[in-house]
Amino acid sequence: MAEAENIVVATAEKIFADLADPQTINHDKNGGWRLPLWQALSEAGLPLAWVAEELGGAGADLADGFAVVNAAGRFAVAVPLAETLLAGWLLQQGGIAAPEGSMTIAPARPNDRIALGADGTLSGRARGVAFAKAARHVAVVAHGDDGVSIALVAADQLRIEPGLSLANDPSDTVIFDRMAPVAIRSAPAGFDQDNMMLMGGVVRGLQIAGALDRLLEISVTYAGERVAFEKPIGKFQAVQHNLARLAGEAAAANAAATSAADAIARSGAFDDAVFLEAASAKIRCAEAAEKGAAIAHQVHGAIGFTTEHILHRFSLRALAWRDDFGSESHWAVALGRRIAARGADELWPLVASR
Amino acid sequence: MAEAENIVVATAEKIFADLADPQTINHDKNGGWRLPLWQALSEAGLPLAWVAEELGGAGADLADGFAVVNAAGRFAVAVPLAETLLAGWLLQQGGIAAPEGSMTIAPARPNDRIALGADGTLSGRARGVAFAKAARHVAVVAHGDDGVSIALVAADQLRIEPGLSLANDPSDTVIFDRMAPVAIRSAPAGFDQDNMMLMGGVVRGLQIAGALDRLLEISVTYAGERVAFEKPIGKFQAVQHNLARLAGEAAAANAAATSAADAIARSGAFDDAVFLEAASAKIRCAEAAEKGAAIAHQVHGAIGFTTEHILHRFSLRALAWRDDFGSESHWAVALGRRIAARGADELWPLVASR
Amino acid sequence: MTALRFDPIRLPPECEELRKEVRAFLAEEIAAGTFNPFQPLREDADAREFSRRVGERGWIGMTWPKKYGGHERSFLERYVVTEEMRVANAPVRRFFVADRQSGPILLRYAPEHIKMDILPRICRGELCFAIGMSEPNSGSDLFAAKTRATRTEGGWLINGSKIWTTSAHMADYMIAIFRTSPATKENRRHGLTQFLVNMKSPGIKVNPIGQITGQKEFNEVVFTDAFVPDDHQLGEIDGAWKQATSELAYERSGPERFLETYYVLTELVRAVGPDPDTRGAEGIGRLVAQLHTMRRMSVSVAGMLQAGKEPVVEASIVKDVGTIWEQQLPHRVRDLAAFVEEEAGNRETLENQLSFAIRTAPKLTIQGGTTEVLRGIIARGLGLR
Amino acid sequence: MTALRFDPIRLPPECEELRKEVRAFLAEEIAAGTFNPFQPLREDADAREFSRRVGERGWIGMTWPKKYGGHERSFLERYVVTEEMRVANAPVRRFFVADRQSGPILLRYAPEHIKMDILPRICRGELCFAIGMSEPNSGSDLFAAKTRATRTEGGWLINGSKIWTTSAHMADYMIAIFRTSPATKENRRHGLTQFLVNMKSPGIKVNPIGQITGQKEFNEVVFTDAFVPDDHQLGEIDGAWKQATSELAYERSGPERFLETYYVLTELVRAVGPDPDTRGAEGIGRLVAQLHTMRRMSVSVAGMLQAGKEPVVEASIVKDVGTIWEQQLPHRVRDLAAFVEEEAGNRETLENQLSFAIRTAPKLTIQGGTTEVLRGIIARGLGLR
Repeated sequence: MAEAENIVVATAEKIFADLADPQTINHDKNGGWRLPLWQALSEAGLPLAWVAEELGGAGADLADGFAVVNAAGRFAVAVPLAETLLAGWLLQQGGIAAPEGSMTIAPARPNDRIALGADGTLSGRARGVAFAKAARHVAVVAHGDDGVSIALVAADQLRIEPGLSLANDPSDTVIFDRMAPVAIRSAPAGFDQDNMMLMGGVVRGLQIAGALDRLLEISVTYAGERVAFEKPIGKFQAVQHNLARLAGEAAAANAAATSAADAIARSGAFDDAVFLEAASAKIRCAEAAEKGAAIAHQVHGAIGFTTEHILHRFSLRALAWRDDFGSESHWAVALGRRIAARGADELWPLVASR
Repeated sequence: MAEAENIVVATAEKIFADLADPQTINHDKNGGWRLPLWQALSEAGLPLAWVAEELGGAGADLADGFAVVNAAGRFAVAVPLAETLLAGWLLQQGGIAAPEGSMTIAPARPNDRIALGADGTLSGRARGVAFAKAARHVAVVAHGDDGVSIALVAADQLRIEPGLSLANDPSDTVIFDRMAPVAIRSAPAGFDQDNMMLMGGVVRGLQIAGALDRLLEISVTYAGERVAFEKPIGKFQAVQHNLARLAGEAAAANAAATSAADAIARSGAFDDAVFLEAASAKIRCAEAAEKGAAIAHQVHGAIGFTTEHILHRFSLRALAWRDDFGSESHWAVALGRRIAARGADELWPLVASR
Repeated sequence: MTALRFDPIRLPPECEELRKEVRAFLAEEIAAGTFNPFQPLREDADAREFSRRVGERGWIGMTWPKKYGGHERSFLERYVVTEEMRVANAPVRRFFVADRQSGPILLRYAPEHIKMDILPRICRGELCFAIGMSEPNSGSDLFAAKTRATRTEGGWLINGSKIWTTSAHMADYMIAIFRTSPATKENRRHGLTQFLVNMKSPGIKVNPIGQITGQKEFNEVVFTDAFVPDDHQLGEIDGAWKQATSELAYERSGPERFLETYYVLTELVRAVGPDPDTRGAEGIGRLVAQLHTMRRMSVSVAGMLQAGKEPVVEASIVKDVGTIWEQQLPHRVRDLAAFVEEEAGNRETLENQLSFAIRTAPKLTIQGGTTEVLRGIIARGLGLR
Repeated sequence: MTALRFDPIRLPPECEELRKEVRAFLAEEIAAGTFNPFQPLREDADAREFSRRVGERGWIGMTWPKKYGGHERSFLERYVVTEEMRVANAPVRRFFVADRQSGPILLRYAPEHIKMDILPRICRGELCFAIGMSEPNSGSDLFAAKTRATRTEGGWLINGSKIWTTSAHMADYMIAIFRTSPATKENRRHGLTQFLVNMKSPGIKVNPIGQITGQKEFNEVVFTDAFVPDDHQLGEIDGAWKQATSELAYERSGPERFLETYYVLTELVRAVGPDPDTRGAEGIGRLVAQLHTMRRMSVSVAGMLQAGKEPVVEASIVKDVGTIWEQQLPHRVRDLAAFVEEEAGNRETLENQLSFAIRTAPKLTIQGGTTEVLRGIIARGLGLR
């Protein structure tokens, strides 16, 4: 999705362009850009776009929120916008009103489990939770004797071990030690942690796709400017073919992620067709991140390896986002098992289902 | 190994050059080249090079035989030279005199088993046995209650279902139905079917490596001659880089296969170090075959896809040889298990063991 | 740099109906023994009647005007028919080129009376077309073609040869480019003209070329004073280069461009059974995710065609990614099949398919635009050339 | 076309003895806390004393003449020391460049009194060298260098800057190429001269460059009228291009060119434990087979060096194949580690190593000759250029 689709996305893109210019941010050593960016996003209602108005949000379409996330990937924004959107969406599933301020969601890895005790408290450990230390609240999927619940917890009540992702963004371990949630509700019928992981995976896929679009753009620009052996390196066939491959990876990531987002936006349920879309998006975007980032770096040479250059803002985030809400290996195994269980003759009908 | 090493190899190369020219063979519709080639090889003692003189062979070094096999790969010869050499080597292990004429060995797949019954007869099924229908004898590894035996059987006593490899060479299914061997002896202590598979795998690796050398050579020549867009295609950077990659694969295959052959020739035993060498050779040569054949075909374009051109003689055999004596997946799992069982701290000492 | 867009296209409801019809039709054909869907290697000797039946169903020339026998249906509907035929390994070779490439050229460049004569017969599945582009010394570089068309009374005489001409041995017509003038210094692509050639004319000899798959689709076609009447000239004299580029685009991103070896994936799923190990599950999951993604890209391109766009770069990307994928697929399936049980019921089918698919693989990144040519087109679209 | 040969080299018995000594030495250093072999990311702050101890053992300048402090041992012995140091993640940065690149250049081009002064100190592990090749506008294209050396009384004045200069912040000397004349029309590589630069001279400023790994090995080095005396000129005036090519060859095929991310493979084997599933076993098996093959190729090149050959193409092949491999290794290990038990004792070590290795990966196919440059060299060796 290379152009603004509508007013919501156009607003987001304008805010990013004004307040999240990668070059500016990269040279801002004290992080002074964060607050104005977050304020502008909040004033535009973007972090809570997926929360209904009656629950305190902006009540935007799923499609709009997905497009915002894709745009955020194109700017590689390092504020918890995607996380707050996801948390709002999760609370919305439970009919829980969304609080102000930034949020994140837990767990963020498919095999982590938060338990809901008989006393109504939460226990467990969630690793790799993005921006947990910076968030005011965490939206949680918990498992109790009566099934799955959705809870809202205050971040300052949690034990948080700070960590960093590959891209040096916060990726924390959150420990729930018999802690009482601010609000808790049973999840709707059919909702489980896998759904949340798939939703998160599609969001990360859209971010990766956006970052790849930008990796392509800055690599093509650089190849047109950088001179070696007396001509721009973009005139060398080997560089051209590498960039053509990068274009293919960026295209595949965008097609996979936007298709999955569209499938989720159209379908209420996480049925096999949506599972195929969402799992494929995470798998294919992660594969594209690996191949695409490698090409972008190869084209840039040594300069792309420096912290001074903006390349790493996109390349390392694209790589880091692979790890959240299930790696490509995780989803590949899950998808392969589902395909196998359905049987060979049901493979094509599933692939051709829309 | 690009040059003749010594008199044995020089003899083989001369015979191949005189009687197994790929261009001539490719246009010979009735196979009239087979008999003179085989006769010349036999007169030079090459098929039984690995059989001691007292058992009817030429008593050459293992190293010489390996070099002959490598050269045979460079000519992609479609006569059972490698198979007869292997059969002779196997009989030699059992101290059984080698008969005249062409031979092959069974089984050719790691999971196939030939059973030696209490009555001294052999039963079982071996798939993918190269040249079984054409051979006069088959050397067999059999499993009985008393352990592993080596047997010699007459091919005309066997039920053989003819088949074809990817390269249209005979790759037959051989059925042993309580059949009496011509000769049978207990295998020496420590010898098992895996050793035979490793030996066969190294031989196939050497053949693949030889074929890759030739694929590189004919592709470079073609790229220098074929004109497109007003210059030889070898002047295009994309083609140059593809051929550089093909050179890398050919080099890797040759290094892996000749190193493994040297390791076997130097060491009597199939210990962990030889296992690493032999399994790696089969794995790496098979990987090189896939990548290298694809590049050679890409460089040749449509002409390489025709039966008229000699390219397929090398490309399809390199691909077909992957399947014999254990695929790369088979050996990778076996090698990975062995590495894991030895433990992480023993990995480097093993790799650096020579 | 042009932004690349692959919007998610939802196939409209009429496509789902159509898909059911196509599947039912193919099931009947299979039941009647017209073709074996598990056996991709064959010469399609019996496909003449099959082509007519496909034509009767209205599935050839689907997007063309009704006055020429077409059906004025959408590119998305056509997409569904194409993919179902391909996945079933249906014998489409006799009509596919006419439907996908030759018909659209005639629609655009042929005189009205030719269109009225030929297009309805294509739609009825009666005509087989071949494409005469490559020559022994001009492959990817189309504009090096040397086969001459020289002026004669009422038309042209053709001398020279074409090569790699799929289906020429059974074709009724060929659309070919011939040299009518030398190239100029300013434009080396100048001087070629496109013609419609009746393959039954005297002076045309078709020599089959053996392929490493065992098939004989390819041919060399030799012209010796073969006559082509004036009204068979297509488009501008000496100006075929303007036409040839868009022509290639037609064959660049359909489902046939990533599904050619698809059958081995289905058989692999069958062979591993309902409960694969982690290795098998991961392998299948990744391949399906890649397949699904390409199909969504390809459907998206069909949507662009339907919207009247000319997605040259997007189509090239789909073909580049798609042909690399379908080329590697048999090798990856071979890896994954390494530990399939000896007893798997379809083991022999899978092995035979793999043997054929592995031999097919090399041509997939050569035919209809090599990887190198496609990446050049993409690089141009990126503004690098 | 030159035939490529990679003969199987057997390391002679003295290598095995030496290997034991090196392992024992490294074990002592690890035990003493000099470095942590599981922690590849570090600044090697304490490596000065380590370098001296390596020098004491006789493992720097191993192949050099004894009169310059060398040990006249074989390239194969040097190979063993290098690979053991690399696999242990030993902090070799302080002496490695001097040992592998700068020393050999001085041996060949420096005046006797400079050799007698500097080489023994390198051998004692006292000197750190940097290489001044790249400039802000000349990376792979060395011959575009613009930093000038202009004649002055008794020597030269240097003005301009070098970039990506590893270890410049701690280097005692740099060997650099500077422009002494403009390029000529006939030979654009003409006009550069090689010099030995004392980094403690006035007029040299070193600015660290942050890397995405978190390390600061890279530097920009700015020269402002920095003086280099006449006897520090190395080789022919304006003729550095003849020297620079062979110089690059030195750094092209040692074990350091495929072992830079090796540590993640060891940790993966530890993490999967003694009984991996098929997926894990296959992944490890393939990686080990690839590693073993590269090492055998690389040992073979060491054998060629020992035999006095100049295996430029073979060395480039090893580096091309090797750097691609070490670049992909962390990603493949990440895949294989996806299902490692939460409880694996080394899980955190592995995750930290992967994070560092994945960030290191991009530079591996850039530093010391990009993939594109290497493939160009190989293509030239094949007779294509």
